[in-house]
Amino acid sequence: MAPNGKTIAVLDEGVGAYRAPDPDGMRRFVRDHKDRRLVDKRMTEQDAVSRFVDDGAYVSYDTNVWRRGPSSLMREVIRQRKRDLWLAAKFSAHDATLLTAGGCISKIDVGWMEVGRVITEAMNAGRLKMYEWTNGALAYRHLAGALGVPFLPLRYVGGTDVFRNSGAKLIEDPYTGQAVCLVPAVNPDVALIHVNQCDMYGNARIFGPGLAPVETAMASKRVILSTEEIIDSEEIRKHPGATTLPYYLVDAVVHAPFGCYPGTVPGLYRADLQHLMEFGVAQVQGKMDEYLEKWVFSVASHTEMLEKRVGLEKLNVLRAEETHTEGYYT
Amino acid sequence: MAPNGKTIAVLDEGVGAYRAPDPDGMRRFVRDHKDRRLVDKRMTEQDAVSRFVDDGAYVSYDTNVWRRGPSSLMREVIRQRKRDLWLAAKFSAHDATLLTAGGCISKIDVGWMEVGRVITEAMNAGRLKMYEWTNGALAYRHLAGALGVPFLPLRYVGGTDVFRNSGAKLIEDPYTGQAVCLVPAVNPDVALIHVNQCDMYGNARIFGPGLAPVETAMASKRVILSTEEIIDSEEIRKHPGATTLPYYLVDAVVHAPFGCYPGTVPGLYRADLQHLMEFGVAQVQGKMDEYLEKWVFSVASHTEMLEKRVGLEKLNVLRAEETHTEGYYT
Amino acid sequence: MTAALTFTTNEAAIVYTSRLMEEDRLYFVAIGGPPLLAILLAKQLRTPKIAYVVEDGTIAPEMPVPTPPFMVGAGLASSRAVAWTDMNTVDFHAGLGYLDYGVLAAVQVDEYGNFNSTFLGDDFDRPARRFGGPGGATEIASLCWRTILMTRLERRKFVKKLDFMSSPGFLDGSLGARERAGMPAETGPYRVVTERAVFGFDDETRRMKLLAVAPWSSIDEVLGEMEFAPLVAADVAPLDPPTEEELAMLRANIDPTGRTISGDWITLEDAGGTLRRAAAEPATTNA
Amino acid sequence: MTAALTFTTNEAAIVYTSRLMEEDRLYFVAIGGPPLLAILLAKQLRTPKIAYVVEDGTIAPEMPVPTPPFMVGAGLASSRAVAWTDMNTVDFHAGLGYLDYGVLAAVQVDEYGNFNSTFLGDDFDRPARRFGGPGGATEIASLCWRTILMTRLERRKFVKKLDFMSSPGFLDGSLGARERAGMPAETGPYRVVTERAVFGFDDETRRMKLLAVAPWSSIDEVLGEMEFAPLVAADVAPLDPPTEEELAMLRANIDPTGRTISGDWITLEDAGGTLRRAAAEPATTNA
Repeated sequence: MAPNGKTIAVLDEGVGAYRAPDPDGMRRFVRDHKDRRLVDKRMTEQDAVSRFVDDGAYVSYDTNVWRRGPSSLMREVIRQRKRDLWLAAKFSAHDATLLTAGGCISKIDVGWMEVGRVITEAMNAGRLKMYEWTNGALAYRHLAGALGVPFLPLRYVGGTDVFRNSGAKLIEDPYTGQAVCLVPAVNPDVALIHVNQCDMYGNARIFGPGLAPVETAMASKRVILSTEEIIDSEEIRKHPGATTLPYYLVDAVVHAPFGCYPGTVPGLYRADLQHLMEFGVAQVQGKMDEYLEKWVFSVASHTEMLEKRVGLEKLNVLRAEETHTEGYYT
Repeated sequence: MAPNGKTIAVLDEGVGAYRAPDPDGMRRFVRDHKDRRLVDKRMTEQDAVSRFVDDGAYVSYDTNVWRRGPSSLMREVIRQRKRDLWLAAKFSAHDATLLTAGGCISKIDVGWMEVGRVITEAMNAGRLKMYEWTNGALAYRHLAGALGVPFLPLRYVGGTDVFRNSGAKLIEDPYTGQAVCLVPAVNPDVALIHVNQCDMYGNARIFGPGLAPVETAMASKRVILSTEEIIDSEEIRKHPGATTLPYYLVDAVVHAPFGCYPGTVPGLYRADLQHLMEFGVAQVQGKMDEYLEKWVFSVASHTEMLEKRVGLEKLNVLRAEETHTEGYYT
Repeated sequence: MTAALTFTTNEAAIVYTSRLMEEDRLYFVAIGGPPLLAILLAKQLRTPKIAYVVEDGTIAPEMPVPTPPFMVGAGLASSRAVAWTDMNTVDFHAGLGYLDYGVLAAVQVDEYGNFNSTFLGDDFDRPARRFGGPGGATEIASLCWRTILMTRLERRKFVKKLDFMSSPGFLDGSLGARERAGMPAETGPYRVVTERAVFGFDDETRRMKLLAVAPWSSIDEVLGEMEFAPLVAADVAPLDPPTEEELAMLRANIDPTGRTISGDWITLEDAGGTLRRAAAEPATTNA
Repeated sequence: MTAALTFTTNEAAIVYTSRLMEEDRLYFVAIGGPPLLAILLAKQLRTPKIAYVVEDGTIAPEMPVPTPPFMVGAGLASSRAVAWTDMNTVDFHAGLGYLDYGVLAAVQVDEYGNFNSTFLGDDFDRPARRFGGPGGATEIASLCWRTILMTRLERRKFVKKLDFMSSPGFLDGSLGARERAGMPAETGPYRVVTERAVFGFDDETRRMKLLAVAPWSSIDEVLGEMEFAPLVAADVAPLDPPTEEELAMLRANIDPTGRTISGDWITLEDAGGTLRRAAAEPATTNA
């Protein structure tokens, strides 16, 4: 306590569960497990997921299965039957539904997600616990994790049921005397991020608006990149301003063309709407097991899925019909 | 006070003066004075400085007179004999010395600055008050201002004389129980930022590593851009990923080729080391008045200074000898 | 009697919302959905110079019309922006006061404009119906100067008590309630738009107030569709039905894939100069 | 007797510091100055695979040799980086524990490795001599795992009490003092390098400890140049003088514009197999 014995009033506190922030724990992990050397990090999706995604892990990803998301890595997580994951669903799509149908997740920090009967049924069966945040608050908690601080002040969520069911606090700001919220940092155990280009060391480029790829990579203990394209490291060094993520944040580089399929990587290929409809119908009809069998379990890899389930002809159409490349690749 | 009456202990507080954070005041200023329309903001340096730099203003800038800094705008501030400015010197060069010699500033939040007899004498004469921060802490206080929050937690400055003479506080983090510092946000009255390219609306591009141009522009009430080049707005919209600052943050666009002179804009022109030596000699010999008369007061504008004091031949040499453009313009 | 006009409840809300747009203002929307469509419609018909910022970090894009299918997954939706940033950055711009209006869709709303995007039921952990979650609505409704909500006028949607308050309106309606909860000053809900009525909020009590009603409906019908009793303006204005021009633009250019063809069909008949509603039919809803 | 070697005090400190570099580690330096030169020298001679991050946001650049003049204002200094970010971003990387070593220059240092870059005198507001300020030193010395300080061995520099503590060492030396002041755990000063002696810190007391002394100097001479009495290692190692190779590389490629030719000249003579220092002369200092 200060000589003057000053204190800051805690006006209110949420009662939700959350991963307790531990900036020094994050630092020790980085010191002991993250490689500062330029080493070749290319590996298969099988190796990356088995090495860096543990049961019970807190998993974050960027963006989502609709747009520039790590769909192939998510399917590998399902294929390896990972369990009890805690998912950060900051503007996710039906990613959360897939992982729930695969039995992989038991908790979700939700900003927004596409919801159907799979998630509703899992919640009612007690298999899935939801923690309500918002897209922005989750992106911001990742920023706090990326800054290496235990919390950040936030000027929203206060007064809502989101606050009440969260790990947020409402305090009296010692500078203005006004009420301000604090939200706890999150340092995911692993981040799955799909990028446009990277080199073998993990120096990565992302084109187009992001959600929070930089904060997510910085905040996470392990970072698995799937990439549409692996480029020469010389190219990275010729244009340092084009780099989104530096190599030392990254643990694995998985070469995954069409890695967001059935979603889009703007400028490269459009989304496969027929596939999205097939998924929607499967959920409505309660046939997610069949859907997963067809698209995940019956194929050994992303490449095999593309070859045997999508087919080169469809892939060519998806590329050909993504005619708008301005700002991304031109 | 919370039902549970919880509080957060304030373990220690600095005693330094600082601009009190006022996020709502910043918001009201933005609501009432910042234009959301796409309007032509091109104007002369004279108009920009006279309209947006008031005596007594808190002024921030990026980067500095050595590299990609707003040297021409600073000279105009001196030419217009602005007074009692409070300067944020986050990794500045001899910018602070110039403004002190010009009698423009009475306070400096210092991270680092080149120091000679001008500043030492001004301090000893009681004309200049120094507030000690660090480069990072100042950049971080600008980030706090850019986030629209009153403070941010920081894991350094605690325990030092920087802390003791600052507006920082040391509190017991309610999440980890560990000590953590808080530093107050700063929202400068005006930011002077030199950019590589922008359009008439203020959509701007900066090439190369920055200090904190984005945080500085977002945190500041007024933003004056000087730019090496004014480009077509269509070019901005063709490559949205290349934009550093969106138009609505910006109040003035001043076309200023060689705007950083005598410093460098990497990829365009090298620094004029002879000029830097001339400045150094002038300070050592106590001839800053002559220096300012020659380079600032005896010329009406940046353009006139370039023509009459530098000369086209020297300018051509500076451009020609900046042979390294990789990553900037190639 | 001749059928004058046919549209869906969703189309009506989009049209009415588009008419609220104020030229030269900056809008904040989530990725896709009726709010974005309302802004795009307004840019085409009335206020070409409004700009909008999207939750994903896209700043002031110029989406081509006809708009691309599957907007949330279309690179074209971000095209011709002045900047591509990220979610935190645009939230900070909102926090700094740059974003004038937020436009949002709500599942449930109460008399103080608080709303629910999370679930229906009495047990959060075992929802009768689970929705996508707050998404960006909470930050948008907290940080923009004014918030416009879009929903349908139904008793289960205009409720005395929300099943879950995902996002804030005026909270308990007391003076300074938002500031006491940590939100920026002088912000809050501005309008609530439905297919047959538009509401504002009373300056004194911050309670919802009925401002306008469609001619084919009535104040009584509107109040009958609400669990709570809103204030009623002294001069409730008539809400002109969507025009042929508005519907044509919406269907041909703003939503060519027909995602707004949901809710119920409303057919208006010309009954000797006054518009009267024909029997309602459920709409063919697309995925 | 023949002159064996001549170098400046500044060159000696750069050479000794370069020998401390650990291969494959990530270093954090301010923009320009002796610490950066020490790293560049090490990359050329011993540890080619160390990488460094610069305070201005430049990550792992590959500066060409001979290095460009006026490094702080040269685009080449940032060339062939893997990323160009900004000051906050690289500070965050340090805060996350990615940056192993910080290398810094200090004006004044005390027995716990706290240091001063701000001013000399007894009145902050009326400094006898004012320096540039903490710059990035405080964050680097707080957030990197280990800090290496460079300075000259003089009584006015190794003081009992700093005129101003710009940046933290072990503060008052008590166990956990840095953590109690809000700094990350398990961090702190590692080495202090001067032209004639290298110091470390005692694990128990966190007091400065003399580890190595130049053969042309002595423990007594070193202690005589310090206001406080450091601990002295049981086995004080000899500090091999700069080699011809090190000086040649430094002068020809790392600092071709001679910015390190400052401080005093030291000339060593070969006195029958042992190196002995000749009379010192002040160096020609360049701007």
